[in-house]
Amino acid sequence: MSDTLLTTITINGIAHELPAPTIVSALTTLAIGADTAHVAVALNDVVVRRSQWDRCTLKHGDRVEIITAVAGG
Amino acid sequence: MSDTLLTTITINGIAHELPAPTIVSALTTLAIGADTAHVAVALNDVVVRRSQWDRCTLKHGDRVEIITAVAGG
Amino acid sequence: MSDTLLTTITINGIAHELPAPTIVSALTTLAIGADTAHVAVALNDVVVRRSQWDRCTLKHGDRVEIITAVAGG
Amino acid sequence: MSDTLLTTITINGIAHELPAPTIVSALTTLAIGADTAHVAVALNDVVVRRSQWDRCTLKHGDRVEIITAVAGG
Amino acid sequence: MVDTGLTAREIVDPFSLGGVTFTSRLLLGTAGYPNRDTLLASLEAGATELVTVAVRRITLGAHGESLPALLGARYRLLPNTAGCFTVRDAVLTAQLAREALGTSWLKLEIIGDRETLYPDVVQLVQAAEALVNDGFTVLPYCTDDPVVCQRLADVGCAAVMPLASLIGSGRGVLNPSALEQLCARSPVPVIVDAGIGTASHAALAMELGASAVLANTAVAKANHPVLMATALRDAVRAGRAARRAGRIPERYFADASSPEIGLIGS
Amino acid sequence: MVDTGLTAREIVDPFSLGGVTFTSRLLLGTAGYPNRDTLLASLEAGATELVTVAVRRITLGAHGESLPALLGARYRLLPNTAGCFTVRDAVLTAQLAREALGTSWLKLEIIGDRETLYPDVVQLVQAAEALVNDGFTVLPYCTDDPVVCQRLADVGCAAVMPLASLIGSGRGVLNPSALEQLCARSPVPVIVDAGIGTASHAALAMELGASAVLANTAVAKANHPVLMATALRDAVRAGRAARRAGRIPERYFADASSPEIGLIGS
Amino acid sequence: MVDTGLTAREIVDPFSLGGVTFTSRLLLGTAGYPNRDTLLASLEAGATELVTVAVRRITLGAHGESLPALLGARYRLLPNTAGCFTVRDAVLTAQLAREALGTSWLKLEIIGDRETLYPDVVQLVQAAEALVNDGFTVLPYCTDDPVVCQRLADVGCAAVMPLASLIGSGRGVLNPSALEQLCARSPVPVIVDAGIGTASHAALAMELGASAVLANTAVAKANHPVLMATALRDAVRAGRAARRAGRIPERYFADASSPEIGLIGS
Amino acid sequence: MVDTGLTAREIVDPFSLGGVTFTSRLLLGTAGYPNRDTLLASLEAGATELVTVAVRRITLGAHGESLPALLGARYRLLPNTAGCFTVRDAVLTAQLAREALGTSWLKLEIIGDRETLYPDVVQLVQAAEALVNDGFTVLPYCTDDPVVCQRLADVGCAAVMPLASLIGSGRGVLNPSALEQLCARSPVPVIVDAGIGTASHAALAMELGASAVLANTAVAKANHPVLMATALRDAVRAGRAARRAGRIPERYFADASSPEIGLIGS
Repeated sequence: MSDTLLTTITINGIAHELPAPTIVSALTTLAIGADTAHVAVALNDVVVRRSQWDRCTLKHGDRVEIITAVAGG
Repeated sequence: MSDTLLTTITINGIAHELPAPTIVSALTTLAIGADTAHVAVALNDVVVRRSQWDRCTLKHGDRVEIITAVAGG
Repeated sequence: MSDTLLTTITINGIAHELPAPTIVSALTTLAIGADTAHVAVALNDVVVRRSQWDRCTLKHGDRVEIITAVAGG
Repeated sequence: MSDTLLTTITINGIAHELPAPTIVSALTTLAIGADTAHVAVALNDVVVRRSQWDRCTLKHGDRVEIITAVAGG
Repeated sequence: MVDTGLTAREIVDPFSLGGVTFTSRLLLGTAGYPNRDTLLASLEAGATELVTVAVRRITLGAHGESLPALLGARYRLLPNTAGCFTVRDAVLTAQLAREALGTSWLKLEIIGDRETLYPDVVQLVQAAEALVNDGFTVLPYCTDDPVVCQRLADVGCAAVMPLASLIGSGRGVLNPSALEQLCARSPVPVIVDAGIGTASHAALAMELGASAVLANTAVAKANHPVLMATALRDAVRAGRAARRAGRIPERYFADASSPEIGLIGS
Repeated sequence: MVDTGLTAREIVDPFSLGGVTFTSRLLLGTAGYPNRDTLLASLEAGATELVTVAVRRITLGAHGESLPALLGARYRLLPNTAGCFTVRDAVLTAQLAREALGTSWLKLEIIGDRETLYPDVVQLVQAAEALVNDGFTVLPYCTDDPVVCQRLADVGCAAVMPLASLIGSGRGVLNPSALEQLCARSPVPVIVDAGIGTASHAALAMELGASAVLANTAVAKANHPVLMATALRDAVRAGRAARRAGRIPERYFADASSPEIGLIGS
Repeated sequence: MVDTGLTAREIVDPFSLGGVTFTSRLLLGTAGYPNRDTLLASLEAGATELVTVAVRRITLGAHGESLPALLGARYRLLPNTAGCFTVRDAVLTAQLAREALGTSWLKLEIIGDRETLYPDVVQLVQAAEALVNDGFTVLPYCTDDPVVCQRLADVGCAAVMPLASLIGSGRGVLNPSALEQLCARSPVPVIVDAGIGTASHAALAMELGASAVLANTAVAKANHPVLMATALRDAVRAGRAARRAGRIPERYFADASSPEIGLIGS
Repeated sequence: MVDTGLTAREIVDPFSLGGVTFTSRLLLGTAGYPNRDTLLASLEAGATELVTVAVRRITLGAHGESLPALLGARYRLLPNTAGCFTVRDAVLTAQLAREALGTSWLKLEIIGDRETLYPDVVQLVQAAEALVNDGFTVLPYCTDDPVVCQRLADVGCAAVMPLASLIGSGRGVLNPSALEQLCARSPVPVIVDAGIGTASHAALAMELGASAVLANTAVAKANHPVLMATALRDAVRAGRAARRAGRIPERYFADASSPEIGLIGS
């Protein structure tokens, strides 16, 4: 029983197997809290507003980009 | 009787009234022979090959451009 | 009688006839007091220190240059 | 007897001991014929014309420069 | 009344961009500094008010104070789309930046060539238009081509940011004539973006009519970044003041400054 | 310890000339201003400490405050021998200036050509030597010829003052390479003297290694002299700071400032 | 074997363009000459093989020998689309030129700005692609933007024709660095098109790597057009030969050519 | 009569120097070639008539054909005083050269600085005067200082030979403005002597008004000396012809060459 069904999603270019993933669990995978400032997320090339992160469930093959601002010119 | 119906066409930007005009008669209007070398004609922004000049009749409002090569840089 | 003998000297390029001239009287000719600051004098291309002005008598044909500092680049 | 008296002269910066030297023998020291074209000689910083070479005897300490033209810019 | 000094208006020479008024005409990038302290000291020394940042994937276990947290309270942030080669990537990067930083300001870059890092001006115009329509204040990194710059202004960019020379090259304004003509005719501010290497470059750009200058490598990679930041700060002010002061024309023969009469012995 | 800011020594960058230490590296001429008030305001705005004056025959009925009285309390005066064409005239002018102004400092000019106002370097070396021997602190207006400048230093000049371009021409440094090599090798300070027209010229001169810059026409004949004086003040500081900061080398290919990794979609 | 002279291959240095081999690398325009005789003598003196003509409405009662008749037997004609501001006008003009002159070669111009006569590169790429697909050999007048030039090559242009400076300005190559980099990387020949004013400009363009140079105003409006045509002919040859000869590198210190040993008195 | 071609006088443009008329305006040095064959082929390719040689101590066992023998029948020889640092050495070297080569022509060099190989102009004027009085035709290697050049002319030099940039540097004319003014005012021919690196440099020197150009390292050290010799030959002709042809003035806005009327759709 207790077999959890895993979903494959790509976070910042690397495949991860997560159970019932959401944006928040994708963030957790990178050890980032959902309340971390200055972070943004795109799901399959579309920005997901922070207010939608916890309710946005991920499907097999989804591509998630999690970004922040770094030094730049 | 003998009243000729005139058609208004624009040749090189100037309106002319011609009876049953063709490309050839448009050329004649500018005193250019149909056998003059290095001349080309566009009718309503489409080039008319020289071989079609005599059979190409013009309609009211047609715009004819008759060009040649001049000194240029 | 009382005829004063005049001596011709050149002050800043212009000939003047002065009686018993000294540097001081040359200065006076240009309405300059002997105590005017920032003025210097050359007699026949040699600088005359201010302390010598009153005792320095001029001879016929002497050339006196009286200068000051002006705006310059 | 046959002891020859040697004279020290400097040819192109190098001291040589020569018996009864002339310009011609200085040239010979450098294996240069007196008829070699495009050569000139200075003795103690004065040019010696070619016509004087054979009659110009050298004294102890004389400095002889023998030059020619080489590639230059 | 004679000219006896600088009026208040002459001293204060603010610069309006995207509806915001800036005192400083020096923008600074934040990349490549030897360390965070030097970065902060350089931004401070440069007296800048607007600094660029890039948008990149967050890395696992990112910790410590983030750059936006460090800078955001003090400087207006201008995220860029550096590294984007397509309209799509640039637009997504811009939207992510807006979401992450809460600013709709954007330095839009679409690179067309990896070697020269020249912009791809065809895509640039498309992306600029899309982003303006999406509410962004767009500052595009572009060339000194006046027709492209006019198009960028036409689609609503807040400024144009032509390169002076290649990014990071430090060669200064390679085509002063083109830059001068561009500035004279641009309907939006011209901010010289790439290639500034030293103070005289920045001063020249301003004299040619630029509204502001952006530098990064020139400061970050100087032997002494903080001192170079002060140099660029002063150079931008100097160039701007010289522009406003109305310089003397170039002459081809000499003209004595000291008076030509009253010489001794004359 | 990391580089976190400017130390006291970096901010204060004094310049020693003729045994005197100056804070300012901008010398200003005093000729050709629209009026006295503008002159005074410009000198003030330029933050100069050393100003040039000429020596001329006094005129009948000269009245009002004299220039030396006006300036002497505030600025060190540097009389020149402008207009002299011979060693003799220059030496006498120098001696008169010393007598009138109580200073042995001298900007030595011997003009060799009325049209270009180029110095006559052969006479210049002779006059410089004579005046140094007579106790003067000699600053000769010269060319960028390193051999002539070495000779001037050898005879004891306190500095050399090469022209950047023709006097009053405002064309800037026409031969930066020569100036740079001169500065690199001169045993005495190099003060760029003629041809400065605008801020970027002054900044460039300093970046090339000049110790100071002298300007006159650039300020006096600008549309707004006071503002141009501030521009040159800042430009000299900027160029000097850039020189000391150690600028990045020129590169012939681009070098991204923003990081090249972590791009989205990569 | 030592280098003892020029081999046949070194003397003959043909240039391939659009599948045709040319001996001359100087293209000449035909506009603006004082009279027809001077035009003909100049083309002859310039040793050109490819000359540009414009396409214009024929005028009433046009008589005398037409320009194509005059030149066509001797020179390959390259009609231009000068004066066109849109893709549509340029394409129609090109098609008319092909019909009138029996050539599919085209110097494609789409002007984006009346004052600078800069090309509109966005439309240019579109028109170039359409005309290549329609069978034309397209030589586009463009900027020195390497990304635009790469696009033009990608859509099938036979060459790119960047401006050196503004059309008719005679200011030469304003951005030699950009031109050099463009030439180094262009997959198609680079023909420098606008702004050539005199011989050294043409020589420099060739040294930087251009395959050919086009001039018009420089010749037509010179005081002596025929002599200027010979000057440009020789300059193009000189610059090309210098490029192929492999010039010495620039050095920043002197290097004696005459031998440093064997000096007298040493 | 219309301008229909080049008259005989336009084609033949001889150059008079020291009472001798030359057809070629390119002087070549003979030092540093990879081998004798290349030297000869390069002089031939350059179409020169006047070549420089140095004077050095003869070496023991010097054999083979001497350089003067090799060149003297074909070219006029111009011995130099390269390597001399004093008037005395230069005068003696000159006298030895005259004795060895039977020519009173002399390229006078007095070096003032080993690193830059700049001339010592003070000694140069002295040596020139002495040598003119001794019957020499003196061509002094000098700077672009117009006052020094005037003095050299005044003492009887047949020409002046200012450096364009440092000897062997290949950097071209670093101060075109100074060279142009010098040429405009020099009473004797100006032959640009040092620093020519490639064709465009030579063309520019001629356009600025030089009567001739001397090159050595540019040819001898090129990858392909013979080809570079042809390049300089053509460049000198091109620059001279352009000068005589009267170039168009520089314009700051564009000027269409093709007619602006008669456009289709207008």
